[in-house]
Amino acid sequence: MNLHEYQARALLKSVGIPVPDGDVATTPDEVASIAKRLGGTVVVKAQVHAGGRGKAGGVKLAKNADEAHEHAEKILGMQIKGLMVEKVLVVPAEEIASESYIGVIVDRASEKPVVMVSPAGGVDIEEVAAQTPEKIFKQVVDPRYGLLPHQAMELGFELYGDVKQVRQAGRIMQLLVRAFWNAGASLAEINPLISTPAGDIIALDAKIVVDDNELERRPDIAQLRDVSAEAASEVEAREAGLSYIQLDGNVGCCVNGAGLAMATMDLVKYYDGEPANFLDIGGSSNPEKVVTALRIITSDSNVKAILFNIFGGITRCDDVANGIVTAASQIDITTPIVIRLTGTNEDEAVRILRGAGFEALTDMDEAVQQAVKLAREAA
Amino acid sequence: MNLHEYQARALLKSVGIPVPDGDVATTPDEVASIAKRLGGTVVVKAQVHAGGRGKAGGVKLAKNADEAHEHAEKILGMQIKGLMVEKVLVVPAEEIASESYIGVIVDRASEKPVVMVSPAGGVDIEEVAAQTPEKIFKQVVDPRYGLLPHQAMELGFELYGDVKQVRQAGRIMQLLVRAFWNAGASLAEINPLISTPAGDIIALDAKIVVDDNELERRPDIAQLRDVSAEAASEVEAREAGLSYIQLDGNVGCCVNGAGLAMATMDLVKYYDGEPANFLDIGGSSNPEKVVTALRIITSDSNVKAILFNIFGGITRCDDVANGIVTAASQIDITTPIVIRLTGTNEDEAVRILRGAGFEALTDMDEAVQQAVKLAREAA
Amino acid sequence: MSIFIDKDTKLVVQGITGRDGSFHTRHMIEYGTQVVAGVTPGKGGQLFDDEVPIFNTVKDAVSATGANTSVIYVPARFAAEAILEAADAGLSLIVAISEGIPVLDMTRALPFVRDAGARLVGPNCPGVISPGKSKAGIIPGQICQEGPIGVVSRSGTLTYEVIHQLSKSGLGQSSCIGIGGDPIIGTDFIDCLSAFEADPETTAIVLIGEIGGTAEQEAAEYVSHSVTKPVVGFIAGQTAPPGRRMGHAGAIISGSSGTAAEKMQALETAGIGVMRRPADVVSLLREQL
Amino acid sequence: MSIFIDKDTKLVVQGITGRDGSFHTRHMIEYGTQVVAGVTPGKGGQLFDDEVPIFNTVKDAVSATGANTSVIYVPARFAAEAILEAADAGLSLIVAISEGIPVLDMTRALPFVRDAGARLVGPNCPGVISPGKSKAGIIPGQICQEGPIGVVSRSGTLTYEVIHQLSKSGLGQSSCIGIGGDPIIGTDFIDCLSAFEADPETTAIVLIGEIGGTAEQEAAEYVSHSVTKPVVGFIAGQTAPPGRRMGHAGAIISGSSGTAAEKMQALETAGIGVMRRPADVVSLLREQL
Repeated sequence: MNLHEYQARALLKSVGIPVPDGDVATTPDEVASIAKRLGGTVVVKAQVHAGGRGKAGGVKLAKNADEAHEHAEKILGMQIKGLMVEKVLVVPAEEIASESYIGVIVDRASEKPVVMVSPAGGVDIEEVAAQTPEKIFKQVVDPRYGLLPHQAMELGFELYGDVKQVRQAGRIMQLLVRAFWNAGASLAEINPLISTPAGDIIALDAKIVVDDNELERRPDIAQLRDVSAEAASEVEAREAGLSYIQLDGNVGCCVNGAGLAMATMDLVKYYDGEPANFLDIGGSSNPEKVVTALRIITSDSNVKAILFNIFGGITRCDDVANGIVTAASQIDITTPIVIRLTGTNEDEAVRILRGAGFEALTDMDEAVQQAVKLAREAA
Repeated sequence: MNLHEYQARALLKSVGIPVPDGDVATTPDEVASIAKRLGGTVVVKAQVHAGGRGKAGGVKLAKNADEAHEHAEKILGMQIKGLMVEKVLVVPAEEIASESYIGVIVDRASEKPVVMVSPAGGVDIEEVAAQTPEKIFKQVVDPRYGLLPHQAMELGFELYGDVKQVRQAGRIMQLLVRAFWNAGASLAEINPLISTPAGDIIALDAKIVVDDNELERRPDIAQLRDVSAEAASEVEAREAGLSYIQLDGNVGCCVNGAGLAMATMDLVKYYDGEPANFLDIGGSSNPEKVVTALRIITSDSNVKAILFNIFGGITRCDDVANGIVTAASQIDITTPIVIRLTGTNEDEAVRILRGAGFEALTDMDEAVQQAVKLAREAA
Repeated sequence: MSIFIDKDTKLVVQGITGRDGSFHTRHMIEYGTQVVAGVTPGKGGQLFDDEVPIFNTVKDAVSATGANTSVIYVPARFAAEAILEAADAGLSLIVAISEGIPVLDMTRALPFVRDAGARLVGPNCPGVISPGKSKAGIIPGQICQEGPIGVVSRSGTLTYEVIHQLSKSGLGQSSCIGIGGDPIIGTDFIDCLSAFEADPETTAIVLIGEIGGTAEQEAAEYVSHSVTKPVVGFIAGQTAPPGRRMGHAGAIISGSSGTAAEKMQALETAGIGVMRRPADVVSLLREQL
Repeated sequence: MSIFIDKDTKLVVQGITGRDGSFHTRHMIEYGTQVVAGVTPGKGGQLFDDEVPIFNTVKDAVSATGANTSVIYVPARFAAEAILEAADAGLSLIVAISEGIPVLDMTRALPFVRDAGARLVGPNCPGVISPGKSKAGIIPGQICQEGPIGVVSRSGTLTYEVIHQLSKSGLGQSSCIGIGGDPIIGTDFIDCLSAFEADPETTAIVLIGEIGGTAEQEAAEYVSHSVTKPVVGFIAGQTAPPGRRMGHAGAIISGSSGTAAEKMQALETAGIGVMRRPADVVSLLREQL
């Protein structure tokens, strides 16, 4: 789950990382009143889950409250990479002496969190890593010890020459690791971390991505979710315990298991079709889930054929068959459905489906080919 | 540093361990008012750093406030093992279904904290360990993980049969480890940990010993020190940075280094003398410390001879010599002084001492023998 | 022969009385697995299905039954602790089926497991099956068949699909290992490749990967210099969009890294036969054998 | 020969610009020790006494100078972290002089040091000297003399007293190790006994213990089956009262355990010559040599 900048900076602030004053707003009037309180030049920043906000016109300097109001009128409601801006963050414009990058990510190779820093801050860190990898410095964090003071200092000396700034930056890195841990994050970064002409070190922009598996035990973080930033169908799917991602194709897929779901999409493509979605109904055999899945798939008007691909293991084929039959009785499904089922209780499933007028296949390739053909015909 | 029971139970309570209601008091009237508030039968418990309070008459049951007042009159001001009772803890008398022991100590062998539990609670655990070691169960705590839930459960099953009580006890063990860590303790124990007829698990008595090295960074714990429970001379020594322990003999010892100080005491005994104290002036060469040391030693009226044993390393012999000369000019010292110095700046030290009329020896055995002889003659 | 588990595997089931635990325990027993103990705190002394003794702690189970392997079905929020308990009790193999364990829990649990000298398979995996011998996990026994093919996979049902294709064509399996779909797992492709390479019964290996991370690239590199047996591979997620988690916590393309294309390229470079679709497994293997 | 340090020891001093650090660095250099680097964050690039380069971090010091040993003089509240930094930088020997480190800090630091494969001597110790070769710590060089006696001790000035007695009588030392007076230390008697036993230059060993704990009893047990060279021993604290910390954090009789009497008994049982007073060291050694 991605957090907005204003949410991430609140988490950083809560552990003691210095961030600029400022506040979030949803109307131009609120923006003007925050700008007035702050005084001087401010920055109005669109709060959306997308990179390149600046280039898209979502980040503007304003010399006074009136200018801030004007900018807010334009930014609030604009679309950035298909996402509507509903909130802006208003902060004082800081004078910048230098820009660095600090971040914490979960690293698969070391099986631990890794702190990454670079004196080349303020730009996309992936580009820095690709172009000038020698400007990136890393420290694996043993979660049993946290980021140790000397490790933070070692990284700090890669960013600053002055030992006071090294200590400040090192302290901020330790706090960032704490914020990362508190949030159950898979990524926490400050970019840029700036030094001011007066020598202070401040977090100017922040990004935090939370591990979805953490949300159950962290209600305070879970409630930060901004459902308005997500497709409605994906929200509905998540709430029903389904894993669903909408794509651009016309073959709706309903599969048990994430790997098989991806392989099914790939096979649609292999047979020159276009998958309309990723959808994993998971391991359980709840017919209700199948009903919800069908409702979500059929609400996508691009979908011209629906493909079920079920390999029964824990999932019982007869449960899925019952779900399909129930859904068909509840929803007016005009799209053709191709069903492939094999494994646990396969025979019973075929009986149920045939009873309701559905055909059932057992071969995956055959089913995919048929669904692609039906979608092409309907298009 | 030992904490009083009422202080230890406050620390346990602060981490969430269930302790009986109750409060500490310094006068019989306060005791009566606490007893009144609690209602029913209460226990009045002397707060002193000594075991065997019960046998000494320092723990009494009272059926009502009046009886509590009576008991308090007797207990407050009484002496237990040479220590004056200045405070009492008043708690409700609990009904006890079973008594266990749980404790955390730093274990030298595993180099880690160890949790020890026993279903044989309410009695001296050292005796249990000596008589029925099979009734003691241990778990080494990796400080990088803390006491893990399953480890606490394993210990809990050694104490209780009911899984709810096992979970309660396990939770209390984990909290006790937390309290141990919060206090910077070398020992934290609950004895007895009781179960009530209703099935609840409660900490009825608590003991915490804090590592003196932790006090600098834990002012909240350091301020719990009860100087009234210590000899005044030991308090003065500690505040001057000296390590001093008063004994019963007549040869006052002033030594640099703890090992050498013990060896000096042992040598006094070897030559049939009796050391009056352990005193380590430490590694620094501050003459002021020597003055304070001499003041403390001479204030012990048992001391009939004073023995300096200085092996100069970091400690400079001339600094010690200057300290002795300064002290002699400030304090009226009638006790004979034997001085042994060797090592760093020994020659200069001998010159300073001779100039002030002191003799200086270089051999430890010779010096000890002389001091023992002088003490015997003066006695 | 087989890898990780065989006829001598003595299994303890953590969470044996739970919904998933009891269901799969019955299947494992039915398959012929030696399930010697179950663990549910507070139910120590009872019997599961009148035959498997239940203990309060894994430690008790191990000392009473000599169990050497654990399989974990407890809910995600207790699963990391269950792994620690199994490692602490001295088990040499721990198979964690539970899905949804926070990755930070695993960063803390794994060093403990490694210090204890145990092997963890998973979490978020279907487990291990050595057809005809033993099963620790949830891979359906009826789709498997004894034989010479080693299967290792990051996936669940996709693996069943591949096993199904193999068995249908008479290509039985020595062992099938689901290593799990999370970013941080106890046993990786290389561990399994190395074990299959050393297993005399295994004559060829099927590797099933997916988008996210670089495990398949490292496996390919390893195969190129350390595996003499034929290997064929599949990568799921060729049509997956970047930046979206495809069900599995570990299946996500970050920026330009972790794509199916780069992984398939790496497999090819290492001389691994690349399946374009699951059904290709049989023809590709037949070519190489 | 000698143990732990010798002519090839390349020393980095942590806290070189502090009061104690600078004082003892001069003495170590004067003694002929190769002090190749010092560390004080923020003073990187400067020189100590116009000769020893100062670095911001131990890591920098190691990579620039090839230091293999560290000696730590930083204040107690920073000392455990200094130990971790030294271990993290890959030093093989770390000598921690600092006194007053909380014991719980050490319970956390020691597993880190051991995982890094480093040896820690101390803390709260006078360090190590190999007379005529090198010195890492604060043992006065002028009281030592090259020779065949290995000395290991929990104490500071008491050790000097014993060394002084030895040197006065012409019994030089191969190495003298102060293992420290804290309850939890990195290197114990047994580590040193085993190293002295393996050191061809050492012909006899002096062991100086004190009240508290059971390290001397374990050492005695070890000597009885694994040390062939003559050992003589001393225990300080025969007159110490129970329950009181005698200066050293580790020197405390708890209940009836850790007394001098039981330790002296253990030494005797193991065939170790027990000194009644420090001056006995010479005659006892002469008897055994």
